[in-house]
Amino acid sequence: MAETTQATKVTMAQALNTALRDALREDDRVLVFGEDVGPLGGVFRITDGLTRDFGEERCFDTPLAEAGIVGLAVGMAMGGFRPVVEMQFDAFAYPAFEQIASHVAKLRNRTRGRLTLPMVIRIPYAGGIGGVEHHCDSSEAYYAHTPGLKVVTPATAEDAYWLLRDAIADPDPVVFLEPKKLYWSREDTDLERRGALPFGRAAVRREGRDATVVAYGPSVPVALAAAEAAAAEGIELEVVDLRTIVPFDDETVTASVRRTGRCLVVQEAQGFAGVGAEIAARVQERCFHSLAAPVLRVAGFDIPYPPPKLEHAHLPGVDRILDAVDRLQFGDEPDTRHLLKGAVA
Amino acid sequence: MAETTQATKVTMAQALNTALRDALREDDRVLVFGEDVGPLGGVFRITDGLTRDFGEERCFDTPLAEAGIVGLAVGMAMGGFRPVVEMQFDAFAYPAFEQIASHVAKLRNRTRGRLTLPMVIRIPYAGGIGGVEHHCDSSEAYYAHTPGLKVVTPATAEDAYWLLRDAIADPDPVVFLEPKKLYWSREDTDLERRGALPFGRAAVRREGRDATVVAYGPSVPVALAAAEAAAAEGIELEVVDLRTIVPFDDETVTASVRRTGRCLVVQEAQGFAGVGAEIAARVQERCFHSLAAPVLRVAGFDIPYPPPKLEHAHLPGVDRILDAVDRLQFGDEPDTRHLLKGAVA
Amino acid sequence: MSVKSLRQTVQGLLPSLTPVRFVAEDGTPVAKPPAGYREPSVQALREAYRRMVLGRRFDTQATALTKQGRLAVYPSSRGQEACQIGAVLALRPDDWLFPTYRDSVALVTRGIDPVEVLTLLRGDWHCGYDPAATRVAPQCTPLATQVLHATGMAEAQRRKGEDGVAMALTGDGATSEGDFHEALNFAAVLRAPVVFFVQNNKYAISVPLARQTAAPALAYKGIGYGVRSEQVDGNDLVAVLAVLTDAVAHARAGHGPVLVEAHTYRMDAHTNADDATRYRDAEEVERWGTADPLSRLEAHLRARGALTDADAAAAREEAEALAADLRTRMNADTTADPMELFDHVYAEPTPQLLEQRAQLAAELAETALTQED
Amino acid sequence: MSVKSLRQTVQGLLPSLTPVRFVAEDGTPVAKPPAGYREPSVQALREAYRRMVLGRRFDTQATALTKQGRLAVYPSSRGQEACQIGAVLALRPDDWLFPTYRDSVALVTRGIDPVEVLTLLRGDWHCGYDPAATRVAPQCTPLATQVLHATGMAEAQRRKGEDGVAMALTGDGATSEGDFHEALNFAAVLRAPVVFFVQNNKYAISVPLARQTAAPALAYKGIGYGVRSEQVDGNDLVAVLAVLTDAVAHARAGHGPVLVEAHTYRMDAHTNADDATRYRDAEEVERWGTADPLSRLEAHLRARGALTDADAAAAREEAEALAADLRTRMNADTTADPMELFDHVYAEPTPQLLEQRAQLAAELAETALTQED
Ligand SMILES: Cc1ncc(C[n+]2csc(CCOP(=O)(O)OP(=O)(O)O)c2C)c(N)n1
Ligand SMILES: Cc1ncc(C[n+]2csc(CCOP(=O)(O)OP(=O)(O)O)c2C)c(N)n1
Ligand SMILES: [Mg+2]
Ligand SMILES: [Mg+2]
Repeated sequence: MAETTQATKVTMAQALNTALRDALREDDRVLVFGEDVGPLGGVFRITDGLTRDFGEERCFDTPLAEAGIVGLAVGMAMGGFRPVVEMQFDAFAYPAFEQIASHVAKLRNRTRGRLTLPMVIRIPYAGGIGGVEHHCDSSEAYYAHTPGLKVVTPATAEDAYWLLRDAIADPDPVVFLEPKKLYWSREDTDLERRGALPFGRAAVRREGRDATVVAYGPSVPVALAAAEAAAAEGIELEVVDLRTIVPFDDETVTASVRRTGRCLVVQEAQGFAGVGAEIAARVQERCFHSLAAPVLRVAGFDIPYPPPKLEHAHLPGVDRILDAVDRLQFGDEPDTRHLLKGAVA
Repeated sequence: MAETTQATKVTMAQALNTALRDALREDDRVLVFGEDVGPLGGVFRITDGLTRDFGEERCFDTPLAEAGIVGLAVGMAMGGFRPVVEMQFDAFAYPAFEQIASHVAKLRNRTRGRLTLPMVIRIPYAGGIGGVEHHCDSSEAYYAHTPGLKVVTPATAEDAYWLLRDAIADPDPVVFLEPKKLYWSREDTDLERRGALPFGRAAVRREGRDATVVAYGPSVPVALAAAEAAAAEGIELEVVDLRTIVPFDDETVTASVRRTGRCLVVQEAQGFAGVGAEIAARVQERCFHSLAAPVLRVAGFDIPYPPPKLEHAHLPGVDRILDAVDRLQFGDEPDTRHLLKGAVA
Repeated sequence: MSVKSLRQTVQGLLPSLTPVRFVAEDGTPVAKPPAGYREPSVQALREAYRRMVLGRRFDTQATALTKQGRLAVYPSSRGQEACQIGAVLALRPDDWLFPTYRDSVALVTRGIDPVEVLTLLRGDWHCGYDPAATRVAPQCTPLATQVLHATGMAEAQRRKGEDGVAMALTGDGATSEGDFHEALNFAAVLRAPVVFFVQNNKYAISVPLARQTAAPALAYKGIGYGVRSEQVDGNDLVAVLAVLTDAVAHARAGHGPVLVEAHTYRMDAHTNADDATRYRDAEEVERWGTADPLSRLEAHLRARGALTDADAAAAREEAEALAADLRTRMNADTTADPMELFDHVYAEPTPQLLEQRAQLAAELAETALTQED
Repeated sequence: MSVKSLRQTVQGLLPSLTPVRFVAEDGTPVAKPPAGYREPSVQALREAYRRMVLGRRFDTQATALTKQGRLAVYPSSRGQEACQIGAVLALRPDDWLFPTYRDSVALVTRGIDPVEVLTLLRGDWHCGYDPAATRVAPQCTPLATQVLHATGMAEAQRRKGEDGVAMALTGDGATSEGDFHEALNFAAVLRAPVVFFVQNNKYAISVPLARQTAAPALAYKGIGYGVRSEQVDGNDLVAVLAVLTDAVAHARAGHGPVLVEAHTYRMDAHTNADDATRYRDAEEVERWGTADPLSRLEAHLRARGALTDADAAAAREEAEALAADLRTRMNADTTADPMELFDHVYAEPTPQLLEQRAQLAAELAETALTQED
């Protein structure tokens, strides 16, 4: 059980650390390994103190090779352990892509369930912290598009704790994406009492009648801030936090959009063929006759992640969301942006 | 110039081989390398005879390592060459994912255009040939979601020739996806006369007034066959072949859907967060007020690619497309499939 | 460390300069038996012979099944039987084996039902046997990736306090992949009980060894990780068994991983679909034919009086029975159930998969209806 | 090949048993100068000294700039100057250098404007200098990936008939990545003129060498690829320059790649943001302080009468001027143009990027309007 008692201010980083501790304590099969997760406690200190408190046998540093880390975890999971591995940053998980796509995602299916991989791949991801190139990629779509993986990204400390506990307990491999910029955000929560929804369910973070904003991970606080601002102008946005991208909670999303009749999707990642595209596609498939306007997407641009001084221009912020709200045709006027080809280019 | 004169039957494999030959002949900087592309001519014989006719210096076998092949190509492109590398099968490009996502896609941007990477990564992809696991992945979404790459997939021999020539001549890196199952399809074409559209433009392969079917690569012939079948029942489908996924030809797609008022997207890949999601999302964004029904997707299931005896059940065929056509609400009845939750599950 | 002990460390990690060999190509024992290795018992060699006869027959039968359209494709290991059988006989049943697509004969030797071994190539499912029960991982296609899994499994055994060993099989070409490197390094640092067994059959599909590596031998890769290494004549069952038995014992005793390179030759094309004449000449193949591992062991045992005509005939007979049984069972048509596609993706299908499952069920029902008409 | 020539081949590929060293820690020449290497000229050593003084000053200034918030982060190479300067001085201007994030001092030594070197860490753009003009690739972050690029560039030079060489810099940790392995193998098979220079500074962030490798030394990795290898005292500029000059000449002459491991030490934390006390103790750092490469070279040159107080003062003065100039220019505020985000993704922006560009332009115009209000 969690160490904290009663509602206290915890950061997402602390919540994750506590989740790892509780999992290590409750289940001998759980192991934590990766680059610098031992004495250093990880570059983000998520594994702080684990080696000290649980010993080298339970939390240890590996050589510097991501395919190696994931491939080792596959073998250890086949051998009965429940590895929780850390990729140091989003773009540094790419060397492990073959192991993830060709094995982690497929071993259960390949063997008709005779070999399973209860393992978690933790990846600090996305931007907003002024990191240099390769340290800020939003890589969720690569994993979400790969059948056999579950893909999770928390937006609150409480969810970080429970989703990580659920992920570790899951019989299947989970890619656990931690929004770096939220590591140090604090909230009041009592980690000993489960307030979080079950794995696979989306959370309605704010209710609103006028339009549904679907977001996940790092975009949830931005969506909530936009909702706040819109409310000041009399538009009530409902904010849905997906929590798990795979499995996807169609029920919650669809119910909300059918009620509001309008939908916006927010993601930090470059838009093209991202998770936001999937959400927009499925919402219009399922709610077409409830929609008063197209489902709009608010996303990063289709560019490599920018240098620190320019990330503010790239990342979807409150203003970009409000611009999109303006195009949700509350005045019943169709959006003509895309008709005015010349003007746009 | 191409070797064939006048319209003759050529296979896509021959067209690709001819394109490589013509490029090697016309530009000394072009090099072909990869696994088994030399004396063997590649496992699909796309590079057949190139080492014999152009010498080891122009077409050669490398050691067996895909990150190595792509990384070597990056260095050689920086050094003034125009490498055309082959990944033997779709899933065997994954070891090169870091090189592709972190360097191939980004080097021009990183250096403000001072270093550029005019290189082509050829990947035989997708299924339909009874291949075992790892030999049939549809991996286009991984690349299409990565800014800085161009992503191409031909559906005809003529396009295979010209798109490959264009890709090799392109100043930027191109991921060139070759639908394996079409390698041996024959068509009448004169490769010496450019009939193909420019790079970046989609082709309307069949005109029709009732609905637009957007497809690419391996799905184009399936879409055309479905259109044929639908026509027999009085429904005229317009079939758009994207040819290049990135850049995306919004103009052609949008114009078609605005005319027909209905749209279906077909892809072989697992549907979730695939390219089809992007197409559906952007079509409804741009054509919402022209649409009489939601944009529907016809795709592979969200499962690992099946064993040979089951691939027919997975791949979108004519029947699955016609089922979707039936749900395009020509009778003005909204699709209630997703409302009947219990019945579905 | 003193220069002298450094020198000893280095020497202890390097392989012998020439491949370890017990028996010459004509079956006679080599003049000077290799130091440091125990010759396997006659009993063990007789059993190995029997397994090689069976393995060879299985292999030719599988190739024949491709011609009859019963298998989509088959990668033969003809010529590599000393490696295939030696590897399995060096292991205990509770050790783990991590094979590639080419190691079907090893799997049959391990006792897996030949039909289950061929499920993958027959196209029924990705893996036909139970890896947990047999302690044989699925035959791996993405090259060198399984070497890491073997390392992880070995490490898992070590951590559980069990003395099981894992053996990873690879080809020469696969040693070029990054995963091979990472696996050797991880294993060495963790001192995981894993044996890396490289069957250097001189080709990676069409690419000859000289284009794969410039090393004096692949076994020289070991020292760069601090991994003990050896090279062996891969067509000499006696040597392969001796060296692998030693390697497994080393790993089992907790002394860390071992790398063994076997010099052998792929007698057939890469698979039945490959055309080897495009990249190698008949003389080369012929030359290697004289190094055949099976006839070598047979000659050796006969010379030692350890194998009679009756023994050989019995083995052949057993092999024919195996082939006949395989033919019969492979000639039976199988059907695969499309609905199974959704069963093993996750422990519990996602809501999305349930919808797709229902969609496929409807499609199939419709097709069935149409066909009834 | 005969056993004797095999043995010679093997010996020719292995590094010397102990690191090559010319000058002891106190600046005195070692008793027995290492065989096979030419000692650099006094002229070259004086120049190297000057560059080390400049490099050290640049490095401490950059660290100071992080405290003033002028740099987001800086990975110091303090203690590694013999490697940083030795590497660059071993190259010709038309050779290519492939550095990492830690090799800023090498770049400054190569003649790149220090401000342009720091563009990345200042957050203005990903690479501030012109790699084509300077023949220095962008400082690489994804570990070991650039080793392949260096190999490709070397191969490109070879194929163009030019005699340029490429040098790839990496750390000890990066040698564990698959790309390192693939690069050495490709280079060896192609005989590409590339020098792999590993600065083994004993840590990969917090992970000590013993958890990175079990090899007797990283230089032992070379033989597994057939790559000539050497290890050198990385804090002895004389040795580093001698060994790298030899390696570059070997590569340039068409004899293939060379792997050189330098034993050195990272005196500072991984970056200013790192807390090294979590994983190493002060004594260790102190011990390495006595091996300082700069004071060692200074003592050596002074003992040889090749460096006067005036020389040292002149170097220090030049260094202070460099630092002052750097401070001034780095203290000037820069702004980056958001519209540039769309300029370099492709040679020609896609229609999609043109739309997004217009969207951003509109957003910025709106913001500007709001701010005017
Ligand atoms: C990562 C990866 N790349 C490419 C392939 C395609 N491929 C299958 S077998 C093979 C050659 C392997 O050669 P080797 O390792 O020597 O084994 P052998 O087939 O000779 O037993 C290749 C290139 C693959 N399976 N996996
Ligand atoms: C592929 C990849 N994985 C992880 C990282 C994160 N990272 C940056 S530096 C570093 C340590 C590198 O150690 P080493 O190679 O010894 O070089 P040093 O920093 O000591 O110079 C790590 C793990 C990275 N940059 N790239
Ligand atoms: Mg081979
Ligand atoms: Mg280091």
